[in-house]
Amino acid sequence: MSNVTSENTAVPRSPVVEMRGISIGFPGVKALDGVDFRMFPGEVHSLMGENGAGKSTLIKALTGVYGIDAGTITLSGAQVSFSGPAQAQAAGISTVYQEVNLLPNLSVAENIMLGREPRRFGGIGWRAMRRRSAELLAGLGLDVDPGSLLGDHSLAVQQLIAIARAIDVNAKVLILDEPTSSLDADEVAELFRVIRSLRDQDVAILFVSHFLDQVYEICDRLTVLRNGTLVGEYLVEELLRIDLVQKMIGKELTTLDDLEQRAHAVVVDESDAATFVSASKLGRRGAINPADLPIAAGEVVGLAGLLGSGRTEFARLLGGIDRADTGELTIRGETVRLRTPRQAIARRIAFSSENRRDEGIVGDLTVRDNIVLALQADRGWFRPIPKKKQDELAQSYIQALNIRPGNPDALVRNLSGGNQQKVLLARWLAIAPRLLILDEPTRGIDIGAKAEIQKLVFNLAENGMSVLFISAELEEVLRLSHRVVVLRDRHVVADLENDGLTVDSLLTLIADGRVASDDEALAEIEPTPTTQGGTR
Amino acid sequence: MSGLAKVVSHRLFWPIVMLLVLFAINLVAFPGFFTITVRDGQLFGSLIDILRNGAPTLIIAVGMTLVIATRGIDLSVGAVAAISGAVACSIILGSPEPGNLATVAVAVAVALLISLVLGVWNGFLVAVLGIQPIIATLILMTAGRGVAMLITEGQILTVNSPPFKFLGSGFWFGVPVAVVIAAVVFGIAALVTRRTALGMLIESVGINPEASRQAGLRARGLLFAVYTFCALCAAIAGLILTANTAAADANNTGLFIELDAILAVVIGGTSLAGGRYTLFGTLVGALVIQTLVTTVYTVGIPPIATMVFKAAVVTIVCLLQSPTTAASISGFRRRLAARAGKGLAAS
Amino acid sequence: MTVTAVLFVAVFVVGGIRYRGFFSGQVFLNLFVDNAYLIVLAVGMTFVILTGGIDLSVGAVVALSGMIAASLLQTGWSPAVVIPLILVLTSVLGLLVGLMIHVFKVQPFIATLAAMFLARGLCYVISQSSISIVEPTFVQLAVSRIPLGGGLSVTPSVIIALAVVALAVWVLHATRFGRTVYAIGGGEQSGLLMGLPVARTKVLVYVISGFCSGLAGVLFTFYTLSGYPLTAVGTELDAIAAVVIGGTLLTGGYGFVLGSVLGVLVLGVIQTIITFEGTLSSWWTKIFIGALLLVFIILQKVLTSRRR
Amino acid sequence: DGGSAAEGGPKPLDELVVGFAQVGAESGWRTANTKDIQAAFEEAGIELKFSDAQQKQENQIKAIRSYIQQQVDVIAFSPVVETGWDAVLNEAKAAGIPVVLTDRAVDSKDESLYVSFLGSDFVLEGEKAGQWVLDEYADTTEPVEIIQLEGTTGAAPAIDRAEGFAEVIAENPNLEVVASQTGDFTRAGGKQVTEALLKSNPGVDLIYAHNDDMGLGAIEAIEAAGLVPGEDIKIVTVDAVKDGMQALADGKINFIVECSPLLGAQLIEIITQVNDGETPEKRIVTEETTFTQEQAIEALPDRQY
Ligand SMILES: Nc1ncnc2c1ncn2[C@@H]1O[C@H](COP(=O)(O)OP(=O)(O)OP(=O)(O)O)[C@@H](O)[C@H]1O
Ligand SMILES: Nc1ncnc2c1ncn2[C@@H]1O[C@H](COP(=O)(O)OP(=O)(O)OP(=O)(O)O)[C@@H](O)[C@H]1O
Ligand SMILES: [Mg+2]
Ligand SMILES: [Mg+2]
Repeated sequence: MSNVTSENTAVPRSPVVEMRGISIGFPGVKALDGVDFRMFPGEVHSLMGENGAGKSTLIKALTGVYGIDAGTITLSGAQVSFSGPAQAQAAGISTVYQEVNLLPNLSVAENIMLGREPRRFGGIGWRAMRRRSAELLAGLGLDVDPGSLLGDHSLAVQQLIAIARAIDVNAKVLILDEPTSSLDADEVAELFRVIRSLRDQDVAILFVSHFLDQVYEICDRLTVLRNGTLVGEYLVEELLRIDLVQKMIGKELTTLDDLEQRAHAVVVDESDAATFVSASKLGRRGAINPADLPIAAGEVVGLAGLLGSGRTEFARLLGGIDRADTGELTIRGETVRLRTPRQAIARRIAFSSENRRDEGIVGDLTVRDNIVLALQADRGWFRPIPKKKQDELAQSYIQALNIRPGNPDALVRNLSGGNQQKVLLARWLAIAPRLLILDEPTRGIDIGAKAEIQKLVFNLAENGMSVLFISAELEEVLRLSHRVVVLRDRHVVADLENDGLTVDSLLTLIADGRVASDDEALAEIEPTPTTQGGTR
Repeated sequence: MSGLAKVVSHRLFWPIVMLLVLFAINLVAFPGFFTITVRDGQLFGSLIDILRNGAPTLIIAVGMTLVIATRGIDLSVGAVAAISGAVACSIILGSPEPGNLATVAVAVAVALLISLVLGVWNGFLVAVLGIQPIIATLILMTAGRGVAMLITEGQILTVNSPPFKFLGSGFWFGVPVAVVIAAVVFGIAALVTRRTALGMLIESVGINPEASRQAGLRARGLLFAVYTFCALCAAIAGLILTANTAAADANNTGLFIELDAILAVVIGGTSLAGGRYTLFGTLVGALVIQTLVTTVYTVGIPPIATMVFKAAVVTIVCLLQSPTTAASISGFRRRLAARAGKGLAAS
Repeated sequence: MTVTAVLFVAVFVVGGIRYRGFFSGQVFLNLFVDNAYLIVLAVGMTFVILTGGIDLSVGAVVALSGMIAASLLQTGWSPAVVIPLILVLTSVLGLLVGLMIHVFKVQPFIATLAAMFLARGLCYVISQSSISIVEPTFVQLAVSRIPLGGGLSVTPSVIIALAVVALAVWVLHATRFGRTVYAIGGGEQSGLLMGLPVARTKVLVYVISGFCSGLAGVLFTFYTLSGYPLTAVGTELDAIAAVVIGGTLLTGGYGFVLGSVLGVLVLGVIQTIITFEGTLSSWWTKIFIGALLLVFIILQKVLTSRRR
Repeated sequence: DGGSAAEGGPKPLDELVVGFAQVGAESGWRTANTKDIQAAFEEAGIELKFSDAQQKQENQIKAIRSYIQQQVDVIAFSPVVETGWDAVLNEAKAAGIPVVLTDRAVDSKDESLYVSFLGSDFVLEGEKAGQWVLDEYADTTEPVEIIQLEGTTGAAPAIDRAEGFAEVIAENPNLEVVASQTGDFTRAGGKQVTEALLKSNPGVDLIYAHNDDMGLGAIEAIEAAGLVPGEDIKIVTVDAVKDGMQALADGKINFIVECSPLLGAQLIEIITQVNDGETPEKRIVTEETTFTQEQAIEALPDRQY
């Protein structure tokens, strides 16, 4: 293609993967249209594009999950056509797909090793298998019992396990589709260390992420897709971020700067903001230690903490997903017991799960149905939302959140990951919540949409909605929150006004639980090489 | 996609084709198959028989569709049908005036009420105790038939009550009453689930229970509702079956009808894995099954080959319906088109 | 599963207290003797259910293999040919079912229902009436007893069934194939994306179930020494119930073969209690079976949830 | 105690324990059979251990094994199926417990495995039905179209009743079975099959049903088709249950071959004989007759089942 730059500057070797003129159509959507794509050994390559641009589809085309309508794929010079991931794997392409695709009913070790388990007496060598997977996990800085059930772990841990599985294969090509979407800075750093060492062993690595910082830190080269078509292939060092963003969305992006200015401007006036909801000594055995948390109307509270620190667990108590076994919850001064999400919703508390596939979307229903679901459930069985109203709701959120394809009758299952997340968000916004609990709401969402969502949260908060915001991306937490609550080891260790807080001071807090000044923070810990996900 | 391709790729295309093929086979074996005459102001003919005899299966299949949409299954429908028939007949027999309309009304009402209790029982086991539906309803399937036999003491209770018999073999404006009842049940189910939010909520629970719970759905209530409705359908079917022969046969009423009902649902395109359902598909499925049975009789397939014939028909429908077949057909068509295109280009 | 075991023991003890002659080693062993075929069926069914499928054809296939055995032995074939032939034929039937399910995406319930019709129909085609087996080897296997000392004994069928169980435990626990079975139950799509041999495994599971049904059919003919087209009607439900009582989830992915064996024993002990009771009318028998099943499942449910 | 009554000399009747393994409760006929047997034991003061096999041979085998274990004095049972009893009957023999068969036979070569078989002869029933048809149409020169409603495919009564009937009517080439279909011994089955067959065979003259229930179903179908059962289409059935007899008395059925479920008295007789050390006859055919309309009207008032 003509707009591929730097053709002659680099590329000393021949590509290991080469896809030419790839087209894939789904009923009603042309997901890929004549896309060219290539990867070289020993490089980290990124695939960039907005939600629904076709990144995951291209990956699935390469690994044989989808058959291609047109085009050719060559691997190490030989033309291939895989009938499924098993074949691709055998040919040396190891993949972590966007949604975590592991088996919750099996142990962590099996999830890592299944398919290549060590043998013993003609059967599986369980001990060797556990040992090997423990090593792999340790290599990613993760300390979990390989014998434990996968389903017992949080999504972030599962994501790491999926990565561990992929890097254990002696692959020529390693594909990671948004592997870091729920990882913390530390985990990302570990992952990058592994990626670099693989790259040095001449593995070609495809790294898809919406975090530009990460892309700029780890990648050598990137390919940009827009609306299923190829925009171009670039060397990362030669492409300014601002240009990249422009190539991805096809126009200038201004909203983010906008937001930056307003971020701290909105400060809740303590005097008139009544505490909307307040948890006192709220806890659940084995999940989260009793903790206090008041949230004022119109306030955005961020939850910060490491992987497994208990943010999700705490949020679930507030959202009525799990029942608290100690403490109490007051909503506008009235003590309530939330036994089911339904009761929470009746009080206008919405909880948006981090695990959108298993706990969020209803895949075989349409976009419209998914958006009105919670609202309808709240109204009851026999007061259907009129069709016209449903369409209006769906249409307005499709527009507000830029959900694509914008067809309310599309099955949510067929949407790209980021767009599914937006649908989920729309569902909760539709019930006009007083308290919106967002657990990793920007997971897998592209920068444009992320800015939109952040803006939306702001506007809603201004109108009196409280928000509890959880994100692995500390900058995002800082940008949005009026207050930040820090969790560590399932304890609330700090509750701070967001007033001069920085990522580094937060990191210190998260790491050792002390409120440190900025200077101390800088002195005590090396600023992590990966600053999470900044979008500036 | 061209219009024709769209029709062919519709889920119900092949079941309907199969229905037509069965009709054609019947027509060959018995030329009067399509003839519908009016005799004493009543419609009379093979097609009417198919509708009438298929009514109980259809009614149960409607309830079953909703249960299946929630990812459940109800094996107890046959037993519930037997109980309702037994209850109604024993009430009518026990009354001094079996032919009285009021007596029959009471009997029918009591039978339906009891079925509601049975449905709630199933719902309780599934929704509250969390027992897997197949086992939860297996309990009632086994014990329920015992209960029905307890009521009839193992005898066939023959009732002589014209109003009751009317339910099974009467006519209403020329149309068999059983067909009218089935149409009403079908219509109500379709209206209630599609005109209210019920249908969507049921599907949601069937597709992703946890997500539905978090979205604030009352999954328990829904499960209670569908199992109760299914039991009610079973009871209505049981009354029709019983009234058809004017005798309650606790052993045989509704025996294996759960299989027919499930088969109808699945042929109609509703997945046993729960989720999206289509009542119209169920209607087609039920018709296919009943036509199959009637075909066996009219065509004179020997009893020993009946089962093999059934297996063949079910297999053929399923294979034709399969997405794999659809894909290879469209692939074939595309190749044909490509060849034609090349031909054109060459010339 | 431990809960099931504890409950089973409890029921057995209660039976022992209530009925004369119940609490004996032979009554316990007879649970195996009488249910050897069901154990084998339950093993095959466990494989299928673990993948999230179901096999309704097993009862009819038991009848079919009985019919094949009886009719071929009648015409003078040697058991050494007949038994392998049956196992091959039923495995092939399983293979066809598996292909229908995997390649043509037919729902297992329907594919196996069709297989059930077919097998039952073939029974009638072979013969409408029952056929006796007088072939000496078969008779020998049917009547011989393996003494265990203390006046206790089991039949060769029990040994075969237990061997099948042991093999199945090993396959499910310690082989790649076995773990893939669990994987499919845990999430077929995930398994596929993880590059596991989903297709092969899924088809093979039905072959195994077909094989087990064939073997169970052979054991059943040892038990009844005849082939009868109407035999084993509804046995598929017994097998499914046994598997589920044993703690396997019908949605797949979780369960144990040994649990299924316990499930069979539970059904057997319910049956035994009913025979020992000896005063139940036909309908009370049904109600009683249902009630015992219910009590069992509820207790199991309550006990398991408390432990969590 | 234990051991068999025959060896230890006659026991008082109230010390006798008899195990009875019933087929199931699959039909009204069967229930009547069970009731009659239970009542007979009650009257004779003999303890009865009853079990219902739910139509499964394996359950019956289990029950018999259990009776052997419980050391009953006599075992009686109605086998679900003819074949496959040698093993368990040998066990009973080894334990010295005499076995009586009721209703259905076993096909054991070794006749010493049971002391007596009490029950109807299904082939004979078919022959009786065929004989009536033969006589009824003795002078007809036109072809007579017959529909046969078969019992459950594979069940012994269905096979035998078809066989006996076919054998007899073969004598007259005018008699032709134009359609034969299973109605599963039920009224609903009988009705549905008849309904369909009447349409494809409008010229049918006679229906032969393997039991009363299917015949009663056929009557419904015939009436629904606007014909008169018993006149336009003649009906012959087997069983003679009360409802059937009523229909016969009303002229809707033309002839019924009795197949009596009332085996209780005769069974007690056999058991007493065994207990007294006598040898009952190997084959005792149930006392049964046939009914025409007049006989039915006469017999109806004291028909109990
Ligand atoms: N199975 C499918 N059926 C129909 N449409 C599909 C299917 N899979 C993907 N699509 C459509 O293809 C387009 C590309 O989706 P894809 O998942 O590749 O996007 P993506 O670039 O990975 O986005 P994201 O950043 O949100 O993950 C989307 O419009 C999506 O709706
Ligand atoms: N590093 C870890 N080691 C072991 N278990 C972990 C780890 N991280 C998370 N978990 C699991 O996660 C659960 C608690 O995490 P929770 O989901 O509340 O955390 P979180 O703060 O939301 O973090 P995240 O969602 O990023 O994992 C625990 O039950 C634990 O089993
Ligand atoms: Mg994607
Ligand atoms: Mg979390």
